[in-house]
Amino acid sequence: MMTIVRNSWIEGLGKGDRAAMFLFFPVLLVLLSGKAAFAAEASKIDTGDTAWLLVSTALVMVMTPGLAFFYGGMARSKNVLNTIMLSFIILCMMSVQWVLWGYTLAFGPDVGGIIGSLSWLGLKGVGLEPTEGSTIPHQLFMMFQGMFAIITPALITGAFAERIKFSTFLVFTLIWATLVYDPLAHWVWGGGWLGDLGALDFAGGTVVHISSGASALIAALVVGKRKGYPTEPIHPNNLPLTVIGAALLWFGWFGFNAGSALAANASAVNAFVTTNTATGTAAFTWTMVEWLHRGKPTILGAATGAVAGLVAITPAAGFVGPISSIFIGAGAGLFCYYAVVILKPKLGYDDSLDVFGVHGVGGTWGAIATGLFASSSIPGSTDGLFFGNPAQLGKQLIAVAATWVLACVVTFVTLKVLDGIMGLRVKEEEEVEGLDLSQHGETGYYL
Amino acid sequence: MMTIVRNSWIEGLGKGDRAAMFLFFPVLLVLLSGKAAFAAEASKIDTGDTAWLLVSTALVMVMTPGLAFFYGGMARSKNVLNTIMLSFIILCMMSVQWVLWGYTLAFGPDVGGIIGSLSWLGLKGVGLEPTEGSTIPHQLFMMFQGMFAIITPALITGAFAERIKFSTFLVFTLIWATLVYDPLAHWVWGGGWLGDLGALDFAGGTVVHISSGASALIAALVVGKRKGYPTEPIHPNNLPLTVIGAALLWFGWFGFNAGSALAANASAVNAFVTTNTATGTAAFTWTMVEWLHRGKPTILGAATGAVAGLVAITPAAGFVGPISSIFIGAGAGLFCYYAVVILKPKLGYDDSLDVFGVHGVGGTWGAIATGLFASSSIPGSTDGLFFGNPAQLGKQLIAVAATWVLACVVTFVTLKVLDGIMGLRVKEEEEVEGLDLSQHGETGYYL
Amino acid sequence: MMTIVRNSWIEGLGKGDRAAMFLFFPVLLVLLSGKAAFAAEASKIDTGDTAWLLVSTALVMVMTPGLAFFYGGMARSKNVLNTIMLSFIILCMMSVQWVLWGYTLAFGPDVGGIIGSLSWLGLKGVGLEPTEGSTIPHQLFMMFQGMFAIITPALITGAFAERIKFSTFLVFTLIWATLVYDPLAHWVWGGGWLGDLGALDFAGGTVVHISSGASALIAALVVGKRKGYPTEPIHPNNLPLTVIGAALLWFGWFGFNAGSALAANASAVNAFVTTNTATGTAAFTWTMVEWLHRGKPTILGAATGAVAGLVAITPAAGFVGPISSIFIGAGAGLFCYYAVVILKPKLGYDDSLDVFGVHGVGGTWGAIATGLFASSSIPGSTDGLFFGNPAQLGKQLIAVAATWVLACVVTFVTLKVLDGIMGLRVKEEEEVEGLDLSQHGETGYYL
Amino acid sequence: MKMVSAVIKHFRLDDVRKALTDIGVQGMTVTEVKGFGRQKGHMEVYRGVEYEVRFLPKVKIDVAVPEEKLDEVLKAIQESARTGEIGDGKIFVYGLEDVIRIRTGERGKEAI
Amino acid sequence: MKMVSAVIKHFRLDDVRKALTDIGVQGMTVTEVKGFGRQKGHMEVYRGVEYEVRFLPKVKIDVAVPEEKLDEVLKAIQESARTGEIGDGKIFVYGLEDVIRIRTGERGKEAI
Amino acid sequence: MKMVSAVIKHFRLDDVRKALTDIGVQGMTVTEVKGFGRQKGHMEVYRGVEYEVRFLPKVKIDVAVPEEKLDEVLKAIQESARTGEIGDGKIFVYGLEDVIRIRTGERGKEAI
Ligand SMILES: Nc1ncnc2c1ncn2[C@@H]1O[C@H](COP(=O)(O)OP(=O)(O)O)[C@@H](O)[C@H]1O
Ligand SMILES: Nc1ncnc2c1ncn2[C@@H]1O[C@H](COP(=O)(O)OP(=O)(O)O)[C@@H](O)[C@H]1O
Ligand SMILES: Nc1ncnc2c1ncn2[C@@H]1O[C@H](COP(=O)(O)OP(=O)(O)O)[C@@H](O)[C@H]1O
Repeated sequence: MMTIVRNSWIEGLGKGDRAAMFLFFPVLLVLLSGKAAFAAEASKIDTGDTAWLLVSTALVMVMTPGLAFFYGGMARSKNVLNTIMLSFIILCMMSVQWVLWGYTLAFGPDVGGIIGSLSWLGLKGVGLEPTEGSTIPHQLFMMFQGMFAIITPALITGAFAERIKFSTFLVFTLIWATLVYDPLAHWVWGGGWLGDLGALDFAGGTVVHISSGASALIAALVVGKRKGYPTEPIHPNNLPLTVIGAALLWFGWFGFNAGSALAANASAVNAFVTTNTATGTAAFTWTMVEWLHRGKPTILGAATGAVAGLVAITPAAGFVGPISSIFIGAGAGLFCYYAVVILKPKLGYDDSLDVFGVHGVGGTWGAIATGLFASSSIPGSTDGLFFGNPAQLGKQLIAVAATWVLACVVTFVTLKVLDGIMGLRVKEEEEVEGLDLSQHGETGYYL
Repeated sequence: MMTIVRNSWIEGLGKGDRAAMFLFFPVLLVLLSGKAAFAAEASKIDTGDTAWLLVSTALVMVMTPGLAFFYGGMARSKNVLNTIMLSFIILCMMSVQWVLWGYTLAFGPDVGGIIGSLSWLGLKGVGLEPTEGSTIPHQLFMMFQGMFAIITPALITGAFAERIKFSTFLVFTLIWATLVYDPLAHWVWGGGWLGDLGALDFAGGTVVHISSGASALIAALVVGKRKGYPTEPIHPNNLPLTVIGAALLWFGWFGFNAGSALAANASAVNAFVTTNTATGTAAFTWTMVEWLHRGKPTILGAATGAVAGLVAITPAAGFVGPISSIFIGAGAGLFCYYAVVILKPKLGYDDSLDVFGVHGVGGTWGAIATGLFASSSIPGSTDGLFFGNPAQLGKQLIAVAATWVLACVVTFVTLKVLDGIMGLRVKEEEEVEGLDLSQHGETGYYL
Repeated sequence: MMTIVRNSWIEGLGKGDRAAMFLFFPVLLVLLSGKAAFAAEASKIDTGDTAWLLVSTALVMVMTPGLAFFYGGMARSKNVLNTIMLSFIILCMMSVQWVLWGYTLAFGPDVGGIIGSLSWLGLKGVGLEPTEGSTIPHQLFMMFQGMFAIITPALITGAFAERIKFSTFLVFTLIWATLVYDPLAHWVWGGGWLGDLGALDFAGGTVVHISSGASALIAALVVGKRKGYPTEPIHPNNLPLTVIGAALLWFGWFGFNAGSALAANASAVNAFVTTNTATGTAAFTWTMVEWLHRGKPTILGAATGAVAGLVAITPAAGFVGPISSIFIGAGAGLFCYYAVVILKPKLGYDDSLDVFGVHGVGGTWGAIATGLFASSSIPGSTDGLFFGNPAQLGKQLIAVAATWVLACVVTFVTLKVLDGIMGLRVKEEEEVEGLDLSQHGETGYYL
Repeated sequence: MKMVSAVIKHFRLDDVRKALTDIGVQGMTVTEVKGFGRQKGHMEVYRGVEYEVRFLPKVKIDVAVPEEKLDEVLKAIQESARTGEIGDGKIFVYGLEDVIRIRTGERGKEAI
Repeated sequence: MKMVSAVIKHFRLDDVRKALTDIGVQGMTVTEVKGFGRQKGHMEVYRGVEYEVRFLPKVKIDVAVPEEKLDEVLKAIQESARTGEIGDGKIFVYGLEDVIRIRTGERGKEAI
Repeated sequence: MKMVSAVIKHFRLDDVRKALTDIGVQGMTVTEVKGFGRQKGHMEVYRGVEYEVRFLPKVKIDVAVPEEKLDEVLKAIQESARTGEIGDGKIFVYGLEDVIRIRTGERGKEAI
């Protein structure tokens, strides 16, 4: 239903790209009438849990600019602003999408295990009192989840950076968020079939990382290579900026993972410890492997390895112990290094900033590793294969497969349709000139 | 009284600028005798609320460097350090002023609804136990408020950046903080007449944004245009740095607005949600308007729009619902865009980094919008015009007007006096050479 | 015992530097068998305290990248990445060391007041329930302390930046962390003799700052001067990056100091207030002194002064009042300025980024000042000299002396041994070319 | 043909460009350079260490001109770049043996 | 000996370098420059203020060549730098009176 | 008059400047350039992709000198810039037809 409505919109706007982005403004008018219901009394709120979730939400928010800098520093100088902008505008746009219709699709009352109903459209009925069994205001849960919905499409932007047409990208993101992210979040966390099945995903290995990593692979293939790739040298323009981004990601990820306990409790602490340990291990592993394999340890390698570790521990953070997290981190360093450094050149696609290699591969490894290392000795966890429960691994594999299929199919169809209607890439001379000037009329540095 | 003392000081120091800054050191001597009273027992502290306020205070602190980078990236390369320094030194200097005399003027026992008494000079009597009705230590409230007192004068620096004389700027800031900020904070939050009147200002629309925005306009007019403005092109030197600043501002603003609930409660959550929603909307609106109006969506536009949204939602954050915050954000995007892009060139003043256009206009819109959209369905709020209470709009207008008058008058007089005594601007050749070298003997980049 | 094992390892690896870093991987195998014990129930956790410590831990984590940027911006362009990498790789490596053996050495069951036993190797027995008398999970305390163990060796890197051989540096760091940091943390906080003695160190003046500052002095002397120092001009490559680092340090230090209360209580608030006040004062003092002494106030001075203030207030934060913190901050500004600007050129060693001048001198001053200004009117504190208890000063001096001796001796011996085995410095042509290229094969900027 | 190469102060660039286009010059090439000369440098202070920076940022404009336009161009540059203070810079004139427009292959005067 | 100095578009640099090394040129020196010419600049917009940026980033290649190689070099550059659009750039040829290799002190042709 | 243009290694700049001022040279202009020559470049590795960076950072010094000082200047540069390793750089000498000091309008030798 929603797709049809949207497509007719796009057809009408095809010629005037500038206007294409006003897609969701009319929805506002509909919502003006139905005013949101707020409960004045905030019963059963735990201030400590609420404090932690408020902070966690802010921490996850800062990951999106962090990602913008991580990616931006790796682009060429002429594309630094555009690369940053792709994430930044998603932060802005998705902040509104989530409030208007994203949250209800993902977490609204379940419809057949597949999607949330529209009854919480515009946060109608999403109040300030905690929901049943929770110790934090419902809107805080909504906002915390909103930050996940923001960063996930931003992750994909690394795949088509340095060549995507800005207007098309905005439309793609809205569609992707609505047709991939929102249902997937529902399947896993919103009362949908994957959660019911018992697949474990503590903080978004499938929902966030596999979904974005798989979509990135498809996007890289459909959008095509950057002009000059891989013959022209493509130097990162500002590696200190990339490290700033990696640092903000690491910092914010404590909110992402430990915040996913939804309380300031033992589970949060466990997630915090495993997150830091896996990340350190992965970054160190990547650096050492690189040193052995290529002769030099690089800071881009360390930063990339850290992100790979963060990704891989995400689904497992609250389900495995610290020593297990060392193995998960080491695996992330190894597998993602292999994917980025050895596999990508062999296969020849141009995933500009290695979203597939890091998030697709790291997320898949993490989801599987959760099925291996999960231990019921951690509060709120069950056992995985290594602790005697092979069934869990099966559930994890189903979740992985379902995510891959949904993400790949919808991304492929959406991009193909948009290619026909709006075009996916900037013109060749715009790509040569750089997207900062051609898309935004700005120049990154006048130093 | 204090003004007279200060002026005679300044006369004596007029020739020796270096010494001019030691203004408040003597005060220390006075304070050494009266040792602050600390209560050993911390009764009725709520650890969750305290945790949240500790974090919020840190978050508001990081906004001032955030602002430094936001502004610094927009300056020309030769002025990048000076522009950053203006905010950074305020962070240092005001951290001391607030402890010594700022807090008691703003929040000390009320004197006639106008100012706080001096009885809490040097934090005498400001202890570690919560005050009546509060769940956090009194000193924590003091520190949280202190961060507001720090960022407010820093906001103004955008108006006279790239030409202000450093020594004069320091003196101006101390006077402004004491004669504008401290009384104003008292009027609204410290037991003064505007609070009594019932004017709503959740987190500082009047106290912080109108006061700085109005003063910025006056300062831009009194200090005069930069050499070459508007004929010479003035390119931002480092837009990624500006986005880093915007990201830190957005991040820190969660502490600013949601921390203003002074507890980890429903009101904080409401403020958090409206802050993020209004900001996303404003940034997105600005970008789209720019796209339609000028042909290209810019990242500087997105970042500026985000700040405009943050400003506008500040007074309203805990009083309006999420859907209302979309309208407030959209208004901020529109009105501030208009002020910065259309009004400023028409009127011809040189507000270097658009403090008036963003904080003056955005703050005024936010204060009025609070009177429109406030809804008693939010805990701790009352109704505004759209919810049947037109009187609230009147109170908001009185607060706006009072703030404008106080800020403009004191800023004008102070700058005129300082111009006579110390001079406001660097010499023309220093301006041409750049303030980094002429004022600080440093160069921003050797890349 | 551990040293011998390590040295034999190093001999075997001396020729193949790449492999030298795998030092601690074998330990993993040992640990795989003994699985960590986790308690499912989390009794007596206070959610507010836990929330605050979770946040504090994240804040301390972000200080290490902050330090990387603070240092990185001061290096020359050709060494910017290497300088950042030194801190970043420590963050990665020490995240693992701490979990494996660092924590048990520092905080494991006391052995003779000197060191922790190995019974908590690999976090065995370090669970998710609070320990006796604590309100936060044991693992959270472990992680919070881990962040201190990470940043401390990172501080030292400023002393030998721009010339250290990367492989040797990694080995040195592991040894230093194990033989200096871990015992010292035990002495002061882990149940060791300095804590028993009653020496006060709220958040690490001795453990963190004196230890790193003293070691830095030794390292600067042993490693020797950079080629061209002090005749060739050495310009910071990116001062805005340095200020980004200083801002993150200031921000994160709230977790460092106020988090050291281990609860969201009055002591945390006191530490927060004194931290901010001392820092502002120190930065302002440094800038003013510089202005008087050299004719211009610099932003590098303000940033350095801020760090000096943060260092000096660290041991005192929870033991002194706000007015005392002004004196401590002013002292930090003065003494560190003197050490960096006047003493260093006189003595002629090349402590590249002034670790000794800032952390050694500032930390020593702070530890002594704690003995002067501590006041029992602050919850959890005792009196210092100025409040009638001269004995406290004596204890502080013992702690200072012990720290200096341990740090200097072990650092000296370690560096000398490593010099013989692996070599401390890069080759001269590598130093000329820059460490980014020679050690990492990367270039910082392509702007 | 001659190549006129002028090292000037940064903030005069726009005026010089205008002066040149006013007399019909259609192209020029600009390079960021550092100049060392009679004009004294400035001091930079980093943590108390002072460096004299003797190389000052300047900008170099290269303009290829046909012989007959040389004097007019020299005059235009001199007048527009001049502030009367030390460090205004210098103009160097070289012989230019050939010019080729890459796009068209034109050579000599027409290619300028 | 001649000095050939070509101002070209950035993204042609690699091709030009290859073309030159293919015909045996062993050295060259490259400078980042900004060019002003017939090629129109672009607009930049900052908070609604539009600037026309007329100076476009170009790259200058300087190659010292012995007389006898001049034509070959000119041809190689022209062909490899050409896109056929305005702004492809120009080649300037100067007389070169001497060349010295610093390392060895060789002079003239051998030093190239 | 001659224009002496030397491409040298970065870290020799200070020594060359001193050598030149020692023999009475009062001005020079310095440009950051990238050199390609016999000196081999270095490898850069980004996420496992290796690039050979053949253009090495060098610095170019331009000094206008009166004929009679030419040899002295060449010698000073050669000696101070030399490390004896490949990549030490080259000195190019051009004829300089005129020099003008912008501030005073002086021309020729006096303007140097
Ligand atoms: N002999 C020279 N060779 C090359 N460039 C020179 C020479 N002398 C001066 N310059 C350039 O001219 C600039 C201005 O020279 P300077 O002596 O400072 O002032 P003025 O030209 O007004 O006497 C210098 O910064 C330098 O770039
Ligand atoms: N008279 C000139 N002197 C020096 N450089 C010039 C001159 N004319 C053009 N150039 C350089 O050549 C470049 C290309 O010139 P342009 O007129 O844009 O295109 P085309 O060479 O294709 O006609 C310019 O950007 C500028 O750098
Ligand atoms: N034919 C040339 N034309 C222009 N510049 C050259 C030429 N040959 C060399 N250079 C410059 O001289 C530098 C040093 O040359 P190179 O061959 O590496 O070493 P050497 O001069 O010691 O033989 C190069 O980096 C380049 O900048």
